[in-house]
Amino acid sequence: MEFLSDPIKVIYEWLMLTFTGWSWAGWVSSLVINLLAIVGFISAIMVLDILLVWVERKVVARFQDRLGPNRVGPFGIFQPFPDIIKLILKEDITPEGADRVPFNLAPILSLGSVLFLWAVVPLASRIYGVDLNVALLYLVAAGSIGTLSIIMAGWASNNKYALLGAYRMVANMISYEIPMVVALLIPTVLAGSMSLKTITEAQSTNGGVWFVLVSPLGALIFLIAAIAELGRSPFDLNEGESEIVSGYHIEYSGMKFGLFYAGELLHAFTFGGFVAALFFGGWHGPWAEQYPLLGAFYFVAKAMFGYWVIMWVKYTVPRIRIDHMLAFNWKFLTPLAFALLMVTAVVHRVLLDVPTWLYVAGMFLSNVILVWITVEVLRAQARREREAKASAQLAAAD
Amino acid sequence: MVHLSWYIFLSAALFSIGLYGVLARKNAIAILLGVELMLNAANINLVSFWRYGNNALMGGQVFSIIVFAVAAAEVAVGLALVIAVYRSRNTIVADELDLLKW
Amino acid sequence: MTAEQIIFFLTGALILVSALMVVTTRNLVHAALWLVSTLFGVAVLFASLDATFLAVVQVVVYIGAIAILFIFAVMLTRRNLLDKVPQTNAGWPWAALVAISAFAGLVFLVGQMPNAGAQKNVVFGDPLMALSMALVSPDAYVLAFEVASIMLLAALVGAVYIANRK
Amino acid sequence: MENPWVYLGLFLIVGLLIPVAAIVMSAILAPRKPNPIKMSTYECGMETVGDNWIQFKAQYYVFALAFLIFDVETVFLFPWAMSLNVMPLFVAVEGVIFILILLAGLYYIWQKGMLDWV
Repeated sequence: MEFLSDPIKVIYEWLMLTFTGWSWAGWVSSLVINLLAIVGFISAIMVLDILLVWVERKVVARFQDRLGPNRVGPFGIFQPFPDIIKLILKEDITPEGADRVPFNLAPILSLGSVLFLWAVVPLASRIYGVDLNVALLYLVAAGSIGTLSIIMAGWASNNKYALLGAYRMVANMISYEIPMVVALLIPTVLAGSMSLKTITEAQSTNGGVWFVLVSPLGALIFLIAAIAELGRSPFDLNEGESEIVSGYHIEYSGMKFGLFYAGELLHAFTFGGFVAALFFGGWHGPWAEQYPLLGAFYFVAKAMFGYWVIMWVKYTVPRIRIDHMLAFNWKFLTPLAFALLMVTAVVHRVLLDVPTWLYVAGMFLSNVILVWITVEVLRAQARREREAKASAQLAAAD
Repeated sequence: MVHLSWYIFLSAALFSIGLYGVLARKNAIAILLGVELMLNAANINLVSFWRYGNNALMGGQVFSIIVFAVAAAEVAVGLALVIAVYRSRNTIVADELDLLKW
Repeated sequence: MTAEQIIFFLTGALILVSALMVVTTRNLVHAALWLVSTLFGVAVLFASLDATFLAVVQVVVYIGAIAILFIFAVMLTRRNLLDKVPQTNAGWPWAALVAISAFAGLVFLVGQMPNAGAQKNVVFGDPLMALSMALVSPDAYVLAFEVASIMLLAALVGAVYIANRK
Repeated sequence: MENPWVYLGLFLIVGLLIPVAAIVMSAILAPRKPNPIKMSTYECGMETVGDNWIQFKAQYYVFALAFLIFDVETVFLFPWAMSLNVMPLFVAVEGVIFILILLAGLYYIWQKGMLDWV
């Protein structure tokens, strides 16, 4: 069963034989095979993205006690396809005074920046795009192209609301990028590498455990920062419908709006995948080593679970105000993330040579102690504020 | 093969374009854009010398990382100065900021 | 021509054309976007020089942070610099002359360089790990590492102080 | 493939071409009947007033500034984090000092009240 243990290699060798049989040069066949693999992979992601529209609509319907799409196909699963046909056939309106090149480039970069992320994701033990040794920084880099696309969209639309929405979104994204990057540093410390493949492998081989046990606080910080980075509720004030209509993509219609929408959904799923790969063992599961396709299934299932948690938060929590959002990031999440990084680095270095169970217990305990200290500090702060308010009231009563 | 001198020529051209931007532009922000181009030209040089020399010595790359930090500090302080000037004088055209000129 | 040379020429053309647009375009937001394109070209160049870390850092720092800061600054000060008026000062021919002579001088100097035709060496070991160890090792660049943090602190405090002064 | 960057470059190109293809397909298939009202900027149905220049809040700039500095800091921290396993404990302490120096900057702008949205 060669195919089940290493499908990519089997397909690669078969295509290589076919192409060299047509007397193509070795590097040409290799290039063409890689190109085919990339096109196939990205098409698969786009099909998944289309299905995510259905998942999202069905899940939000359940959260809101509705049925959701249920007309086209069984359980309405083919609903996204009419949606896409409608988007393609819609007239595309470019507003007067728009800056045409950035206006058209913005949705392309927006979806592109999300697709780029998938180049480095290890889907299974032997199914991955590329094992980049700076993969984690590459994720941040692709995200920064997304930030740029948002400010381009807001500026090029020649619309006050779009610009205002873009400012808010960019302020949101750049603020929460700091705790997110610091949360990315924690798996780097634990695995001693920036490659996603090595990080995933460090969570199973040589008695490794899922990093969520070693650093639960890191996983939580990453999840919060990821939700903020997505601009999803409770951090969706960039599109606050009642005040600034719909944010930076207000002037976009037809397929260009569709690209922003597809990018947002896929981004949420991708972050679910990163939570899975960084903290929940990636593709690891029973028999995943021998059967890579099973590993890919585990990975998608874990990513879907992460995506579901993000949706759960989105449809449960109300929107917060911009000052609360920025204060929460700069006065709470960023200092906490840095404190966690310092504690993790020192404890990890000290416990490097002890048995695994002691290492995990020590790391977990350090996280618990950090949470306890944080809670105590917050309680002391709240008590101070309460007393100040009470004394002010007393003074006013006198 | 790509020779070392090709990279150096490219970086020299980039440096000269940046120099032109610094000297010819009116707007203070545009001048800072020119400075960024010049810093990048320096970085290309550092990295290509690292690659073509003894690449077991990491000096070239460490230097470029320090250049990144310097560029960030320069942009942060430079743009803050531009904004402060804009607030007090309501212009950022470098030719009009001649308070010290006799 | 080898594939390496083709990539070099395409990237070089991208860098130089975008850099020219940075210094000549009248619209400052466009200038900042052209700067992004230049810096992306430089990142590709770093990747072709096997400086993987620097290639990614180039995108993270320049495109993700510095370009955004530039665009914010342009928007903050846009009121009385209309995009239609010329953006060059009166002495621009002199500036062009200085730039061209600087380029000529640099080309002359590079022509004198003894190892101008050097070829790439084989990459020794794992450059990323070597870089990390060099940056924090007490025998190498740890002083630069710590001084960089003090410089960033000074920049943060100074810039925020200047920008917020009433 | 021996060089991951070649694969990555191909991936970037294909990743951009697919959204471009979607837009081109839409441009071919979609109708195109522009008129002045349709093309005008959308402002909740009101007549559009002025251009898109709005008063830019300087506070956004302060956050962008803080982001820039901390972003560059994390660039220094990634090599540090990678080398922890092979370097002595002293190196971990170095990084802690590095972080503490920059947290002092965060504390400064916090105390100056520049993190408060006014």
